[in-house]
Amino acid sequence: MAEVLLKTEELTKSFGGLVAIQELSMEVEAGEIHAVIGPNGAGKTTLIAQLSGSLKPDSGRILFENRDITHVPEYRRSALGLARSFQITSVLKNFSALDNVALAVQAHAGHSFRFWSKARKAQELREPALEILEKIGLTDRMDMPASSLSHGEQRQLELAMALATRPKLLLLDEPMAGMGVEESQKMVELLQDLKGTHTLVLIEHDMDAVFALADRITVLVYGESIACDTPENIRSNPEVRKAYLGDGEAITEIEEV
Amino acid sequence: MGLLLIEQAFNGLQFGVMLFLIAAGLTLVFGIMDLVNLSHGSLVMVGAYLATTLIEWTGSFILGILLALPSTFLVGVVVEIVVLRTLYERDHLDQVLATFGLILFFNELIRIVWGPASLYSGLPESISGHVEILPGVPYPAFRLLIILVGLLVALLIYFIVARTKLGMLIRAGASNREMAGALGVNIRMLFTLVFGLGASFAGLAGMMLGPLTSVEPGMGEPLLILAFVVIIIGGIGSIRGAFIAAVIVGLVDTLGRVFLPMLLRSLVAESTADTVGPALASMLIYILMAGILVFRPRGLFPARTG
Amino acid sequence: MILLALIPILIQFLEMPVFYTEMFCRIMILALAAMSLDLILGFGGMVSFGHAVYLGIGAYTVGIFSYYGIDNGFIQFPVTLLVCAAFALVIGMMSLRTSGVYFIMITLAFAQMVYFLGISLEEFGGDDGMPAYRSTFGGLIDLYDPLSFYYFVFAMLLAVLYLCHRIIHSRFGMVLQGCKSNEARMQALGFPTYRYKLAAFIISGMICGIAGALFANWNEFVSPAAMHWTRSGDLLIMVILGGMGTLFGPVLGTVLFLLLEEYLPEWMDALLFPGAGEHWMGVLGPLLILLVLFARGGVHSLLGRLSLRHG
Amino acid sequence: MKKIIAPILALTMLASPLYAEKVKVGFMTTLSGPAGIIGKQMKDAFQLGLDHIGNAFGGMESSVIYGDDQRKPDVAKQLADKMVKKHQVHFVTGIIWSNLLVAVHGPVTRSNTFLISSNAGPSTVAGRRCSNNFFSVSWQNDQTPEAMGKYLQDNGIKNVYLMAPNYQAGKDMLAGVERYYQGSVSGKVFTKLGQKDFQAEISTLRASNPGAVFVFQPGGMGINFVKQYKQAGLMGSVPLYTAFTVDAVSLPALKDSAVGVLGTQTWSPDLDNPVNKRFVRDFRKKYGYIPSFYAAQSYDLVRFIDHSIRVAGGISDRDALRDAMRLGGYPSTRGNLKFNNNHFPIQNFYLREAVKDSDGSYTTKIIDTVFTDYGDNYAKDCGMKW
Repeated sequence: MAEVLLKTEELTKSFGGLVAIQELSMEVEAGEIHAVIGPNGAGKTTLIAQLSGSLKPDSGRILFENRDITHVPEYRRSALGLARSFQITSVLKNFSALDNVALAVQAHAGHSFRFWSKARKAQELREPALEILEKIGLTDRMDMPASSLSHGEQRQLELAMALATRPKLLLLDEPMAGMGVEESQKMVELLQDLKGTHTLVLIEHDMDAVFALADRITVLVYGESIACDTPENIRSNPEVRKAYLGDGEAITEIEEV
Repeated sequence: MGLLLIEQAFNGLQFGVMLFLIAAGLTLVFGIMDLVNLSHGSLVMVGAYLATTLIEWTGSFILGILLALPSTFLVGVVVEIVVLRTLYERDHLDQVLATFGLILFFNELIRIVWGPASLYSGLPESISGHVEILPGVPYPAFRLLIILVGLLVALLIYFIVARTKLGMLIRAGASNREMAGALGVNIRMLFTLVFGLGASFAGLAGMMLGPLTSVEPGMGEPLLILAFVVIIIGGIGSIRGAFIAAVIVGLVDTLGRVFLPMLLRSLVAESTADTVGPALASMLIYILMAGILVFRPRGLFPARTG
Repeated sequence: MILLALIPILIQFLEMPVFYTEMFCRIMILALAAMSLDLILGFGGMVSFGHAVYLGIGAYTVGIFSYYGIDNGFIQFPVTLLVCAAFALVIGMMSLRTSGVYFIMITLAFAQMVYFLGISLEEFGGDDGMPAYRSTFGGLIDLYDPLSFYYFVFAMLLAVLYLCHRIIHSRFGMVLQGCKSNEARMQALGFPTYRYKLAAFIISGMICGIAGALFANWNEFVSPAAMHWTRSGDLLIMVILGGMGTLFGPVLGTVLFLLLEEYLPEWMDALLFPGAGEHWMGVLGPLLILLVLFARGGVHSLLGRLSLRHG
Repeated sequence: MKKIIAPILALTMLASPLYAEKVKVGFMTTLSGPAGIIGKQMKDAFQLGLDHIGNAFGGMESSVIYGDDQRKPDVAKQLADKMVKKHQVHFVTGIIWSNLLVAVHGPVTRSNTFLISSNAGPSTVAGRRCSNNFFSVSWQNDQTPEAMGKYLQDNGIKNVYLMAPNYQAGKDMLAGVERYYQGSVSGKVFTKLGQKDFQAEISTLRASNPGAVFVFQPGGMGINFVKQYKQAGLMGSVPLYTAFTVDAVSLPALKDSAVGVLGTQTWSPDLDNPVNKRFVRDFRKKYGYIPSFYAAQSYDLVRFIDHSIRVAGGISDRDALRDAMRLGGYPSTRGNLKFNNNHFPIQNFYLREAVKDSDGSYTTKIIDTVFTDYGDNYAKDCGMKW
C-alpha cells in the first residue's frame, strides 16, 4: 500500500441546523486520483473548502503528510503543497492568462513585498508560467484577458494556476463543470497526464470522466461517506445505486455553502 | 438617580424606535436588492416636509399624516422606477455615487420649493401634554406615542416578514436573490413595493420627528449615518437585527451622553472630564460599531448565509 | 499626457492672476488624496469611506508642529508619514477583518471618531481650527512664493504618480490587484491577502497624509472640517468620476469635480437667472446620477472611447 | 465763460480721485446647504444696504463679487484667494462662522486687503493676532455670554444650569458666562455638535432642579432645544436664558414656543435710532420678514464701508482709509459706535425677550441694558496702538 498523503479524522461541519459533513474519515494515497462523488448537497464542496483551509471544521482533524493542518490557514497550506481549483470558474478576470499563472508562480517565489521592480519583467516568474501554459495548451491565448477566454479555456487556466503553485496534492472541484463533450475530453486527457506526478482529489458530476480517471472513489451522501472503493466495486455497490437512483434528487434544492 | 435612569431609558427607547423606522426600509432594500441607498435619509426629509405642509393644509394632524404616508410611498416608488432600477446591477460604488447625487438633488429641490428656512410643525393639544410614567416623572405624551407607534410598526413589519407571502418572498430574496427569481416572482414589482414600503417607514419617522425637531433641508443625513450604523450592527437584511441594534444604539447613545460625563467627573479632574466626556460620548456608537464588527464581522444577526 | 497639459496652463498663468496658481495647487493636493484612495479602491478593491481622516491627520501633524513653532518641513513631513502609517495600521488592522459594505461603514466609523476627537481638541482650536504656517525647508524652497509652492506640490504629485505606477506594476501591485479581482482565489494560491491589503492600506494612508500636510500648508489653517465624512464622500466621487483603477483617472476626476464646484454656480447665474447659482448642487446631483448611468468607468474611459472613435 | 468753466473744473477735479478707481467688495457667505438661511439673510440685508447707498460705496463706482463658502474652511480660503488675487477686491466680508474667519484671516490680511467680520469674532483674531487690516462690525464671541453672566449675577439668580455644544465656541460661551456669574452652577453639560434631540439632556436637567438655565445652541440646534424645552413643560417654570439661540432666524419656526425666552444681544429690531428704524422698516417691506442680527450686521457693514470711503475721500490711500475706518461714527443700526484698539466695536449689550408682536409676528424686545460701551477682554493682548 502506498503512503497516505492526506487524511481526515472524523471531520464534522454544520451550518445552523444543517449538517454538511458528518464524522468523515478518509485517506488519500500519494499518487492516486481520488474522486469524491455524491448527489447535490452531499457536502462535497464543503469538504474541499475544509481541506484547502477556507472553512474551519467544527471538529475532527486533517492531516497532510502526517502533519496536523486543521488549524493551518489557507495560504500556508498552499505553501505546504495543497492547491485548489474552484467549482465556479475563479480566475482573475481582468488579468491576462499569462499574468494569472505568473501570479500563481509568484505565490511561491518568496514573499511579494516588492514594491518597485516590474513583476511582468521578472523572468523567474514568466518562464515557469509559460512552461505551464505550454503544457496545458494555452500558449496562443496567453495575452488575452482571462475574461475573454472560452469557458473551457478558463477551466484549463484554473488548472494551470493550481499547477503553478507546484502542489503535491490538487483539490479539483468539478473541473468539467459546464463543459462541452470536446472540452471535457481535453480536460480528461490533461488530468490523465498528471497521473503519477501529482495526487488528485477530484469532485465531479461527469461520471464517465470519474470512472475513466479515478483510482478510488469516495461516495458522500448527506455528509457521510457511504463507500470508498475502486471504480468497479463502486459501480456494483447496492447502497450507492440506491443513493443515486432513490431519493437522492429530492435534496438538490438545498443550497450548498 | 434610579428614576432618572428609567426616564433616560425611555428616551433611549424612543430614539431607538425612531432609528428602527428609518433602518427598517434601509435594511430591507439593502438585504433584498443589495442596493446601498444613501438617499434614504432624503425620504425622511420628504416625509417630514409633506406631513408639515399637509397638516397645515388640512388643519388636522391625523389627516395630514394619513395623507403624507401614501404620498411618501409614491415618492419612493417614483424614485425607484426612475433612478434606482438601473442601479441594482451596478456595484456598490456606482450606487453610492448616484444616490449621493440624489441627496444633493432632493436637498436643493426642497430648498427651492419650501425655501431654506426651517419649518415648524406643531402638535395638537391632545398629545402635547404629559403623562406620568412613574410617580414624579412626567413624560411628554407625544414621545410615548412615538414609542408606541414604533413598536406597532415593528410588530407589523415582523408580521409581514414572518407571516405573509410577501414576507416569505422578502426572506427568500434576502438570503438568496436568485432563489426568489426561481420561484417565479415578479422581482421588479416586489422591489418597487418593498422600496415604497421602506420609504413610507422612513417618511413616518420624518413625520414624527417634525414636531420634535426642526424640519429643514439636509435633516436626513445625520440620521442616515446612524441608520447605517444600526443595520451594520444588526446584520444587513435582518429586521430582527435592525430592531435590536436600533434599541441598543438608542440606549447606548442616550445613556452614554448623560452618564458618561458624570462617570468621568467622579474619576478624573472636572476640566478633563468636560473635555473627554462629551467627545467620548459622541464617539460612543462608532466605537460600539467598530467593536462589534471586529468580533462579528457580519453584524449581530447576519441574514444571508453565503 | 495630462501632466503635459498642465504645464502650458501654467505658462498662461503668467498673464493671469495668481489666484489660478493657488486654485490648481488645491486641485493637485486633493488629486494626491484621490490617488491615494484609488490605490486601495481602484487597485485593491477596498472602499474606504473614511479616507479624509488621513487628510485631517496629515494636516493636524503640520498644524501642531506649527503651533509649537517647528516649521521645518524636513521634520514635519517624515513625522506626518509616521503618524499616518500608525493610524492606518490600527484602523486597517480592524477594518480589514470585515469586507464589502461592512468595510465601508467601519472605515466611516473610524473617521467619525477621529473627527469628533478633532472637535474636542481644545488646545488646538477644536471646531474653530487653528492657523498653520507654511513649512520651511532650510531656505531651499520658499513655500510662500506661489510659483515655488505650485512646483513643490507638482513635484510631489509627479513623484507619487510615479511611485504608484511602480507599485501597481510590482509584484506587490499584482497581488493587490489580484485581491480586488478575487480574494478567495488569491488565498487559495497561497497569498496571505490580509497582510498585503493592510500594507496597501498603510501606504495609501501615508500618501493621503502627505496630501493632508500639503493641504495645511496651502490653507495655512487646520480644522476638523478637513475630515468630515462628506469630504471622504467627495474623495470617492473624484475617484469614480475620473475612473478608478487607472493612474490618471483620480487626477482627472479631481480637476473636473473642483472646477465644476468652482464654475457651475457662475454658469448657472449666467445661463439661467441671476441667483440660480445658489442652487448649483441641485444640478450637480443629477449630473452625478447621469454620469453613473451612462458613463461607466468615469471620464477616463469616456475620453478613451472618444479618442478611439476619432483616432 | 470762465465763471462757468471754473466750477465745472473744480467739480471734476474734486470728483476725479473719487471716480479714478472702482470700489470692489468681496462678499462671501454660506448660501448653499442647511445653513444657507443665515447667508440668505446676510445677503438680503447687504443688498438693502446697497440700495440705501445708491449702489455706490462712498459715491464711487462699485462692484460686489458674491461667493458661496459652503461652510467649508478650505472653500472659504479659496474664495478669499479668488477675491483678493483675481478680482483684487478692497474688502473681503460676509463670513458667518468663526472657523472660516480664522481660515481666511492670515491670507487676506497679509495681502493688505481689508477683512471685515460681519458676524464671527473668535478670540484668536481679537488678541495677540489682531491685524491692522481686520475690522469687526459685530462683536467678540465672549461678550454676549459675558453680558448674560453679568445679568444673572446682578439679578441674584442662583443655581444656574449651563449647556452648550461641545466645540470651541460652546466652551467659550460657558466660560464667558462664568466670567461674571459667580453663583453656584447646578450642572454643566456639553452636547454633541449638531445634536437634534435634547430630550435626554432635558430629563437630566430637570432632575437636577436648577434655578435657571443658560443655553447656547446656535442655528437649528437652538430651534430644537427651545421646542423640546417647552414640550418638556419646563418653559415658565424654570427661566431660560440664552445667547445666539433665539433670534429672527429661529423665531419664525419657534413661534409661541420661544415667547418669554431671554437672551443678550447687541441689537434688536426695536432698537430706537433712525438708522435702525429705517433698516427694519425697509427690510420688512422689501423681503417680507423680520431681519435678524445677522442681517443688521450685514447692513451695518455696507454703511461702514460707505462711510469710511467718504471720510477718507477715496480708496487709493489704504492708510488714510484705515484711519477713517478707525474713526468709527458710521450710521449703524446700533447707534454711533467707536472701535477698540483691536478694531472690535465698543458697544452696548442688551437683554432681549422674545415676544409676539401686535401684528402677530414674533420678534424680540429690549428689556434691559446690561453693558454700556463694553469692550472685549482680548483687546489688551492686542499690540496695536493708534
